Amino acid sequence: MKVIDIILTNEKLSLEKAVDFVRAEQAGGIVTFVGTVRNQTKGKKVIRLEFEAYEKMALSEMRKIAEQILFDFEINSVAIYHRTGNLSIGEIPVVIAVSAPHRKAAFAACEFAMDRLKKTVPIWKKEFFEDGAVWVSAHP
Amino acid sequence: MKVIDIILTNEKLSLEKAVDFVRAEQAGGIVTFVGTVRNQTKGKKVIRLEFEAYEKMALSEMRKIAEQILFDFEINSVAIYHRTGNLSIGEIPVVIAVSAPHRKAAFAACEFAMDRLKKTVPIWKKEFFEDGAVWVSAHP
Amino acid sequence: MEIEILAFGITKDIIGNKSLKLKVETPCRVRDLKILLKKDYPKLELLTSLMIAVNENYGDLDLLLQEGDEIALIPPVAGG
Amino acid sequence: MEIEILAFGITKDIIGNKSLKLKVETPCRVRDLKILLKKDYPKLELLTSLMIAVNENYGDLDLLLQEGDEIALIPPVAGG
Repeated sequence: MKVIDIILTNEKLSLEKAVDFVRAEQAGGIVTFVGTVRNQTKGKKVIRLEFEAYEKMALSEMRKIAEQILFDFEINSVAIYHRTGNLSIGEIPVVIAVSAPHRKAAFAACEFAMDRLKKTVPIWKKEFFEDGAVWVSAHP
Repeated sequence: MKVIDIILTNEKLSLEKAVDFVRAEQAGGIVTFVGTVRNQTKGKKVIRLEFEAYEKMALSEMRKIAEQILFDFEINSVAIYHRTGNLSIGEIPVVIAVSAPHRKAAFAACEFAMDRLKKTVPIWKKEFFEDGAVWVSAHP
Repeated sequence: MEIEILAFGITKDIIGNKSLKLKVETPCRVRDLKILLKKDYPKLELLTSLMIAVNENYGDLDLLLQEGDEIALIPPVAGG
Repeated sequence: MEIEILAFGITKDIIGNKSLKLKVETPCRVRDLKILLKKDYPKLELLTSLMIAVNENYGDLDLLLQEGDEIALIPPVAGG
Protein backbone atom coordinates (compact mmCIF):
# COMPACT_ATOMS: atom_id res chain seq x y z
CA MET A 1 0.00 0.00 0.00
CA LYS A 2 1.19 3.52 -0.81
CA VAL A 3 1.70 5.33 2.46
CA ILE A 4 3.37 8.58 1.40
CA ASP A 5 1.92 11.30 -0.81
CA ILE A 6 4.04 14.37 -1.55
CA ILE A 7 2.85 17.28 -3.68
CA LEU A 8 4.48 20.60 -4.54
CA THR A 9 2.32 22.69 -6.85
CA ASN A 10 1.35 26.22 -7.77
CA GLU A 11 -2.33 25.24 -7.77
CA LYS A 12 -4.76 25.27 -4.83
CA LEU A 13 -4.17 22.54 -2.25
CA SER A 14 -6.96 20.15 -1.36
CA LEU A 15 -7.34 19.07 2.27
CA GLU A 16 -9.94 16.57 1.13
CA LYS A 17 -7.43 14.90 -1.20
CA ALA A 18 -4.91 14.61 1.65
CA VAL A 19 -7.48 13.13 4.02
CA ASP A 20 -8.73 10.70 1.39
CA PHE A 21 -5.16 9.59 0.79
CA VAL A 22 -4.41 8.79 4.44
CA ARG A 23 -7.81 7.30 5.25
CA ALA A 24 -7.49 3.60 5.83
CA GLU A 25 -9.70 0.94 7.30
CA GLN A 26 -7.21 0.19 10.03
CA ALA A 27 -6.79 3.86 10.95
CA GLY A 28 -8.69 5.18 13.93
CA GLY A 29 -7.87 8.81 13.51
CA ILE A 30 -6.53 11.43 11.16
CA VAL A 31 -4.82 14.63 12.26
CA THR A 32 -4.31 17.41 9.76
CA PHE A 33 -2.53 20.72 9.77
CA VAL A 34 -3.65 23.40 7.34
CA GLY A 35 -1.57 26.55 7.12
CA THR A 36 -3.34 29.75 6.14
CA VAL A 37 -1.89 33.08 5.06
CA ARG A 38 -2.31 35.57 7.89
CA ASN A 39 -3.41 39.14 7.28
CA GLN A 40 -0.64 40.59 9.44
CA THR A 41 2.89 39.98 10.70
CA LYS A 42 3.90 41.63 13.96
CA GLY A 43 1.01 44.05 13.53
CA LYS A 44 1.92 45.02 9.97
CA LYS A 45 -0.73 44.44 7.31
CA VAL A 46 0.18 41.73 4.81
CA ILE A 47 -1.33 42.03 1.31
CA ARG A 48 -0.15 38.79 -0.23
CA LEU A 49 2.60 36.19 -0.08
CA GLU A 50 4.89 34.57 -2.56
CA PHE A 51 6.42 31.14 -2.06
CA GLU A 52 9.48 30.08 -4.01
CA ALA A 53 10.83 26.53 -3.87
CA TYR A 54 13.98 24.73 -4.90
CA GLU A 55 11.59 22.19 -6.31
CA LYS A 56 13.54 18.97 -6.61
CA MET A 57 15.21 19.37 -3.23
CA ALA A 58 11.97 20.52 -1.57
CA LEU A 59 10.23 17.35 -2.77
CA SER A 60 13.12 15.26 -1.52
CA GLU A 61 13.15 16.97 1.90
CA MET A 62 9.36 16.61 2.20
CA ARG A 63 9.74 12.92 1.46
CA LYS A 64 12.48 12.58 4.09
CA ILE A 65 10.13 14.05 6.69
CA ALA A 66 7.38 11.63 5.70
CA GLU A 67 9.78 8.69 5.93
CA GLN A 68 11.08 9.84 9.28
CA ILE A 69 7.67 10.13 10.91
CA LEU A 70 6.65 6.73 9.53
CA PHE A 71 9.77 5.35 11.19
CA ASP A 72 9.54 7.26 14.47
CA PHE A 73 5.78 7.18 15.18
CA GLU A 74 3.11 4.48 15.11
CA ILE A 75 1.29 5.89 12.11
CA ASN A 76 -0.26 4.44 8.96
CA SER A 77 0.27 7.03 6.26
CA VAL A 78 1.09 10.65 5.58
CA ALA A 79 0.39 13.30 2.96
CA ILE A 80 2.46 16.50 2.75
CA TYR A 81 1.40 19.16 0.23
CA HIS A 82 2.97 22.57 -0.28
CA ARG A 83 2.01 25.34 -2.63
CA THR A 84 4.25 27.76 -4.51
CA GLY A 85 3.66 31.10 -6.23
CA ASN A 86 1.37 33.94 -5.19
CA LEU A 87 -1.12 33.47 -2.38
CA SER A 88 -3.74 35.84 -1.00
CA ILE A 89 -4.80 36.24 2.62
CA GLY A 90 -6.62 33.14 3.88
CA GLU A 91 -5.22 30.87 1.18
CA ILE A 92 -3.48 27.62 2.06
CA PRO A 93 0.29 27.21 1.58
CA VAL A 94 0.60 23.86 3.34
CA VAL A 95 -1.44 20.78 4.21
CA ILE A 96 -0.24 17.81 6.24
CA ALA A 97 -2.42 14.79 7.01
CA VAL A 98 -1.40 11.83 9.15
CA SER A 99 -3.45 8.73 9.94
CA ALA A 100 -2.78 6.37 12.80
CA PRO A 101 -4.47 3.58 14.76
CA HIS A 102 -4.37 5.83 17.85
CA ARG A 103 -4.75 9.58 17.87
CA LYS A 104 -1.86 10.43 20.17
CA ALA A 105 0.66 9.26 17.57
CA ALA A 106 -1.19 11.09 14.80
CA PHE A 107 -1.07 14.39 16.72
CA ALA A 108 2.60 14.01 17.62
CA ALA A 109 3.67 12.98 14.11
CA CYS A 110 1.71 15.74 12.37
CA GLU A 111 3.13 18.43 14.64
CA PHE A 112 6.64 17.04 14.27
CA ALA A 113 6.30 16.99 10.48
CA MET A 114 5.18 20.60 10.38
CA ASP A 115 7.97 21.77 12.73
CA ARG A 116 10.48 19.92 10.57
CA LEU A 117 9.07 21.28 7.31
CA LYS A 118 9.67 24.82 8.49
CA LYS A 119 13.28 23.97 9.28
CA THR A 120 14.48 21.80 6.43
CA VAL A 121 12.36 22.18 3.29
CA PRO A 122 13.92 24.69 0.86
CA ILE A 123 10.92 26.94 0.38
CA TRP A 124 11.07 30.70 0.83
CA LYS A 125 8.31 33.10 1.72
CA LYS A 126 8.16 36.71 0.64
CA GLU A 127 5.65 38.90 2.45
CA PHE A 128 4.24 41.86 0.54
CA PHE A 129 3.22 44.89 2.60
CA GLU A 130 1.73 48.15 1.38
CA ASP A 131 5.20 49.72 1.43
CA GLY A 132 7.45 46.92 0.25
CA ALA A 133 8.32 43.25 0.55
CA VAL A 134 10.48 41.12 2.83
CA TRP A 135 11.91 37.60 2.59
CA VAL A 136 10.71 36.04 5.85
CA SER A 137 13.43 35.07 8.36
CA ALA A 138 16.25 36.07 6.01
CA HIS A 139 17.76 38.52 8.49
CA PRO A 140 18.15 38.27 12.27
CA MET B 1 -17.60 36.92 15.52
CA LYS B 2 -18.96 33.42 16.08
CA VAL B 3 -16.12 31.31 17.38
CA ILE B 4 -17.84 28.07 18.37
CA ASP B 5 -19.68 25.65 16.11
CA ILE B 6 -21.22 22.53 17.66
CA ILE B 7 -23.07 19.91 15.64
CA LEU B 8 -24.60 16.57 16.66
CA THR B 9 -26.29 14.86 13.74
CA ASN B 10 -27.13 11.49 12.24
CA GLU B 11 -25.96 12.72 8.82
CA LYS B 12 -22.45 12.58 7.36
CA LEU B 13 -19.98 15.02 8.90
CA SER B 14 -18.15 17.50 6.71
CA LEU B 15 -14.52 18.26 7.50
CA GLU B 16 -14.66 21.03 4.91
CA LYS B 17 -17.50 22.72 6.77
CA ALA B 18 -15.54 22.59 10.03
CA VAL B 19 -12.41 24.03 8.39
CA ASP B 20 -14.39 26.76 6.65
CA PHE B 21 -15.95 27.69 9.98
CA VAL B 22 -12.64 28.09 11.83
CA ARG B 23 -10.76 29.74 8.96
CA ALA B 24 -10.07 33.34 9.78
CA GLU B 25 -7.86 36.02 8.32
CA GLN B 26 -5.93 36.36 11.55
CA ALA B 27 -5.42 32.60 11.88
CA GLY B 28 -2.10 31.13 10.82
CA GLY B 29 -2.97 27.50 11.16
CA ILE B 30 -5.78 25.02 11.53
CA VAL B 31 -5.46 21.64 13.20
CA THR B 32 -8.17 19.06 12.71
CA PHE B 33 -8.90 15.65 14.12
CA VAL B 34 -11.05 13.27 12.11
CA GLY B 35 -12.08 10.03 13.75
CA THR B 36 -12.70 7.04 11.51
CA VAL B 37 -14.38 3.75 12.28
CA ARG B 38 -11.72 1.05 12.49
CA ASN B 39 -12.21 -2.37 10.97
CA GLN B 40 -11.08 -4.16 14.12
CA THR B 41 -10.88 -3.90 17.90
CA LYS B 42 -8.19 -5.91 19.65
CA GLY B 43 -7.90 -8.08 16.56
CA LYS B 44 -11.63 -8.80 16.31
CA LYS B 45 -13.32 -7.82 13.07
CA VAL B 46 -15.82 -4.96 13.44
CA ILE B 47 -18.70 -4.88 10.95
CA ARG B 48 -20.32 -1.59 11.91
CA LEU B 49 -20.81 0.81 14.81
CA GLU B 50 -23.76 2.49 16.41
CA PHE B 51 -23.51 5.77 18.31
CA GLU B 52 -26.20 6.78 20.76
CA ALA B 53 -26.23 10.21 22.39
CA TYR B 54 -28.04 11.90 25.24
CA GLU B 55 -28.51 14.70 22.78
CA LYS B 56 -29.17 17.82 24.82
CA MET B 57 -26.48 17.00 27.35
CA ALA B 58 -24.00 15.93 24.66
CA LEU B 59 -24.42 19.29 22.93
CA SER B 60 -23.95 21.08 26.23
CA GLU B 61 -20.81 19.07 27.10
CA MET B 62 -19.37 19.65 23.61
CA ARG B 63 -19.96 23.38 24.06
CA LYS B 64 -18.25 23.28 27.48
CA ILE B 65 -15.17 21.75 25.87
CA ALA B 66 -15.13 24.42 23.17
CA GLU B 67 -15.44 27.17 25.78
CA GLN B 68 -12.72 25.64 27.90
CA ILE B 69 -10.16 25.43 25.10
CA LEU B 70 -10.95 28.99 24.03
CA PHE B 71 -10.21 30.02 27.59
CA ASP B 72 -7.13 27.84 28.16
CA PHE B 73 -5.33 28.10 24.80
CA GLU B 74 -4.44 30.97 22.47
CA ILE B 75 -6.84 29.95 19.74
CA ASN B 76 -9.30 31.76 17.48
CA SER B 77 -12.18 29.39 16.97
CA VAL B 78 -13.30 25.79 17.24
CA ALA B 79 -15.76 23.42 15.57
CA ILE B 80 -16.79 20.14 17.20
CA TYR B 81 -19.03 17.79 15.23
CA HIS B 82 -20.23 14.33 16.28
CA ARG B 83 -22.37 11.86 14.45
CA THR B 84 -24.98 9.47 15.81
CA GLY B 85 -26.66 6.36 14.47
CA ASN B 86 -25.17 3.60 12.35
CA LEU B 87 -21.71 3.96 10.83
CA SER B 88 -19.79 1.65 8.52
CA ILE B 89 -16.05 1.01 8.54
CA GLY B 90 -14.12 4.09 7.42
CA GLU B 91 -16.95 6.50 8.19
CA ILE B 92 -16.40 9.53 10.39
CA PRO B 93 -17.96 9.73 13.87
CA VAL B 94 -16.15 12.90 14.97
CA VAL B 95 -14.52 16.01 13.53
CA ILE B 96 -12.75 18.71 15.53
CA ALA B 97 -11.17 21.78 13.94
CA VAL B 98 -9.25 24.48 15.80
CA SER B 99 -7.68 27.63 14.35
CA ALA B 100 -4.99 29.68 16.04
CA PRO B 101 -2.46 32.38 15.23
CA HIS B 102 0.30 29.87 16.03
CA ARG B 103 0.20 26.19 15.34
CA LYS B 104 1.48 24.94 18.71
CA ALA B 105 -1.68 26.17 20.45
CA ALA B 106 -3.89 24.71 17.71
CA PHE B 107 -2.31 21.25 18.10
CA ALA B 108 -2.51 21.33 21.89
CA ALA B 109 -6.10 22.59 21.97
CA CYS B 110 -7.35 20.12 19.35
CA GLU B 111 -5.78 17.15 21.13
CA PHE B 112 -7.08 18.32 24.50
CA ALA B 113 -10.59 18.75 23.08
CA MET B 114 -10.59 15.22 21.67
CA ASP B 115 -9.27 13.68 24.90
CA ARG B 116 -11.94 15.55 26.83
CA LEU B 117 -14.72 14.59 24.42
CA LYS B 118 -14.00 10.92 25.03
CA LYS B 119 -14.28 11.44 28.77
CA THR B 120 -17.21 13.79 29.27
CA VAL B 121 -19.58 13.82 26.31
CA PRO B 122 -22.52 11.43 26.87
CA ILE B 123 -22.25 9.43 23.68
CA TRP B 124 -22.10 5.65 23.62
CA LYS B 125 -20.60 3.38 21.03
CA LYS B 126 -21.82 -0.14 20.26
CA GLU B 127 -19.49 -2.30 18.21
CA PHE B 128 -21.08 -4.98 16.06
CA PHE B 129 -19.02 -8.11 15.42
CA GLU B 130 -19.96 -11.14 13.36
CA ASP B 131 -21.03 -12.93 16.54
CA GLY B 132 -22.64 -10.18 18.57
CA ALA B 133 -22.37 -6.62 19.81
CA VAL B 134 -20.72 -4.85 22.73
CA TRP B 135 -21.14 -1.42 24.32
CA VAL B 136 -17.58 -0.09 24.26
CA SER B 137 -15.92 0.49 27.67
CA ALA B 138 -19.06 -0.47 29.59
CA HIS B 139 -17.32 -3.22 31.53
CA PRO B 140 -13.83 -3.31 33.04
CA MET C 1 -41.79 11.79 45.30
CA GLU C 2 -41.82 10.11 41.92
CA ILE C 3 -38.91 10.69 39.58
CA GLU C 4 -38.33 9.71 35.97
CA ILE C 5 -34.93 8.41 34.93
CA LEU C 6 -33.61 8.28 31.38
CA ALA C 7 -31.34 5.38 30.42
CA PHE C 8 -28.72 5.32 27.68
CA GLY C 9 -26.29 2.84 26.19
CA ILE C 10 -25.90 -0.34 28.18
CA THR C 11 -28.13 0.95 30.99
CA LYS C 12 -31.03 0.96 28.55
CA ASP C 13 -30.38 -2.75 27.95
CA ILE C 14 -30.04 -3.49 31.68
CA ILE C 15 -33.24 -1.69 32.59
CA GLY C 16 -35.01 -2.99 29.53
CA ASN C 17 -36.40 0.41 28.70
CA LYS C 18 -35.23 3.89 27.71
CA SER C 19 -36.74 5.36 30.88
CA LEU C 20 -38.21 4.31 34.17
CA LYS C 21 -40.32 5.88 36.88
CA LEU C 22 -39.31 5.38 40.49
CA LYS C 23 -40.84 6.37 43.84
CA VAL C 24 -38.17 7.66 46.20
CA GLU C 25 -38.26 9.00 49.75
CA THR C 26 -37.36 12.65 50.19
CA PRO C 27 -34.76 13.88 50.69
CA CYS C 28 -33.04 11.77 48.02
CA ARG C 29 -29.48 12.42 46.96
CA VAL C 30 -27.67 11.09 43.87
CA ARG C 31 -25.91 8.67 46.23
CA ASP C 32 -29.24 7.26 47.47
CA LEU C 33 -30.59 6.89 43.95
CA LYS C 34 -27.53 4.90 42.88
CA ILE C 35 -27.96 2.53 45.83
CA LEU C 36 -31.64 2.02 45.02
CA LEU C 37 -31.01 1.39 41.35
CA LYS C 38 -28.16 -1.04 41.97
CA LYS C 39 -30.42 -3.02 44.29
CA ASP C 40 -33.16 -3.23 41.65
CA TYR C 41 -30.73 -3.83 38.77
CA PRO C 42 -27.61 -5.64 40.10
CA LYS C 43 -26.03 -5.60 36.62
CA LEU C 44 -25.44 -1.87 37.08
CA GLU C 45 -22.87 -2.86 39.72
CA LEU C 46 -20.75 -4.54 37.04
CA LEU C 47 -20.22 -1.42 34.95
CA THR C 48 -16.85 0.35 34.83
CA SER C 49 -18.61 3.44 36.13
CA LEU C 50 -22.09 4.87 36.52
CA MET C 51 -22.73 8.59 36.65
CA ILE C 52 -26.04 10.29 37.24
CA ALA C 53 -26.83 13.39 35.23
CA VAL C 54 -29.21 15.89 36.76
CA ASN C 55 -30.65 18.50 34.42
CA GLU C 56 -27.97 17.72 31.84
CA ASN C 57 -25.02 18.08 34.19
CA TYR C 58 -23.00 15.42 35.95
CA GLY C 59 -24.43 15.17 39.46
CA ASP C 60 -22.22 15.04 42.51
CA LEU C 61 -23.05 12.15 44.90
CA ASP C 62 -24.32 14.67 47.46
CA LEU C 63 -26.61 16.51 45.07
CA LEU C 64 -30.20 16.62 46.31
CA LEU C 65 -32.78 15.55 43.73
CA GLN C 66 -35.80 17.78 43.25
CA GLU C 67 -39.24 16.99 41.90
CA GLY C 68 -39.18 17.57 38.14
CA ASP C 69 -35.41 17.17 37.71
CA GLU C 70 -34.31 15.57 34.45
CA ILE C 71 -32.34 12.57 35.65
CA ALA C 72 -30.29 10.27 33.44
CA LEU C 73 -28.07 7.22 33.85
CA ILE C 74 -24.66 7.75 32.27
CA PRO C 75 -22.69 4.52 31.83
CA PRO C 76 -19.07 4.83 30.57
CA VAL C 77 -19.09 7.17 27.59
CA ALA C 78 -17.28 6.27 24.36
CA GLY C 79 -17.66 9.03 21.81
CA GLY C 80 -15.22 9.73 19.00
CA MET D 1 37.14 24.00 -12.16
CA GLU D 2 34.05 25.96 -13.00
CA ILE D 3 30.94 25.41 -10.95
CA GLU D 4 27.41 26.66 -11.38
CA ILE D 5 25.48 27.82 -8.35
CA LEU D 6 21.71 28.17 -8.11
CA ALA D 7 20.31 30.99 -5.97
CA PHE D 8 16.92 31.12 -4.25
CA GLY D 9 14.93 33.55 -2.16
CA ILE D 10 16.93 36.50 -0.93
CA THR D 11 20.20 35.13 -2.33
CA LYS D 12 18.72 35.51 -5.82
CA ASP D 13 18.18 39.21 -5.04
CA ILE D 14 21.68 39.61 -3.57
CA ILE D 15 23.40 37.94 -6.50
CA GLY D 16 21.06 39.62 -8.97
CA ASN D 17 20.49 36.40 -10.83
CA LYS D 18 18.99 32.96 -10.33
CA SER D 19 22.34 31.31 -10.96
CA LEU D 20 25.99 32.19 -11.30
CA LYS D 21 29.10 30.55 -12.67
CA LEU D 22 32.26 30.64 -10.61
CA LYS D 23 35.84 29.50 -11.19
CA VAL D 24 37.20 27.81 -8.08
CA GLU D 25 40.54 26.20 -7.27
CA THR D 26 40.45 22.47 -6.60
CA PRO D 27 40.08 21.04 -4.07
CA CYS D 28 37.17 23.23 -3.04
CA ARG D 29 35.06 22.44 0.00
CA VAL D 30 31.66 23.90 0.94
CA ARG D 31 33.55 25.98 3.52
CA ASP D 32 35.80 27.50 0.82
CA LEU D 33 32.87 28.27 -1.44
CA LYS D 34 31.06 30.13 1.33
CA ILE D 35 34.16 32.26 2.00
CA LEU D 36 34.51 33.07 -1.71
CA LEU D 37 30.87 33.99 -2.10
CA LYS D 38 30.76 36.15 1.01
CA LYS D 39 33.78 38.06 -0.32
CA ASP D 40 32.10 38.68 -3.67
CA TYR D 41 28.67 39.38 -2.14
CA PRO D 42 29.12 40.86 1.36
CA LYS D 43 25.34 41.03 1.88
CA LEU D 44 25.36 37.23 2.23
CA GLU D 45 27.18 37.80 5.53
CA LEU D 46 24.10 39.59 6.93
CA LEU D 47 21.77 36.61 6.54
CA THR D 48 20.54 34.65 9.56
CA SER D 49 22.10 31.58 7.99
CA LEU D 50 23.40 30.35 4.67
CA MET D 51 23.49 26.70 3.77
CA ILE D 52 24.91 25.15 0.63
CA ALA D 53 23.03 22.31 -0.97
CA VAL D 54 25.05 19.85 -3.03
CA ASN D 55 23.08 17.54 -5.29
CA GLU D 56 19.88 18.39 -3.42
CA ASN D 57 21.23 17.63 0.03
CA TYR D 58 22.48 19.97 2.70
CA GLY D 59 26.24 20.02 2.36
CA ASP D 60 28.50 19.73 5.38
CA LEU D 61 31.20 22.44 5.55
CA ASP D 62 33.87 19.81 4.87
CA LEU D 63 32.16 18.36 1.81
CA LEU D 64 34.39 18.38 -1.26
CA LEU D 65 32.75 19.82 -4.36
CA GLN D 66 33.05 17.83 -7.58
CA GLU D 67 32.82 18.97 -11.16
CA GLY D 68 29.20 18.73 -12.28
CA ASP D 69 27.72 18.90 -8.78
CA GLU D 70 24.39 20.71 -8.53
CA ILE D 71 25.15 23.46 -6.04
CA ALA D 72 22.57 25.79 -4.52
CA LEU D 73 22.49 28.64 -2.01
CA ILE D 74 19.94 28.04 0.73
CA PRO D 75 19.14 31.14 2.76
CA PRO D 76 16.84 30.71 5.82
CA VAL D 77 13.87 28.64 4.71
CA ALA D 78 10.32 29.70 5.57
CA GLY D 79 7.86 27.20 4.21
CA GLY D 80 4.42 26.59 5.65
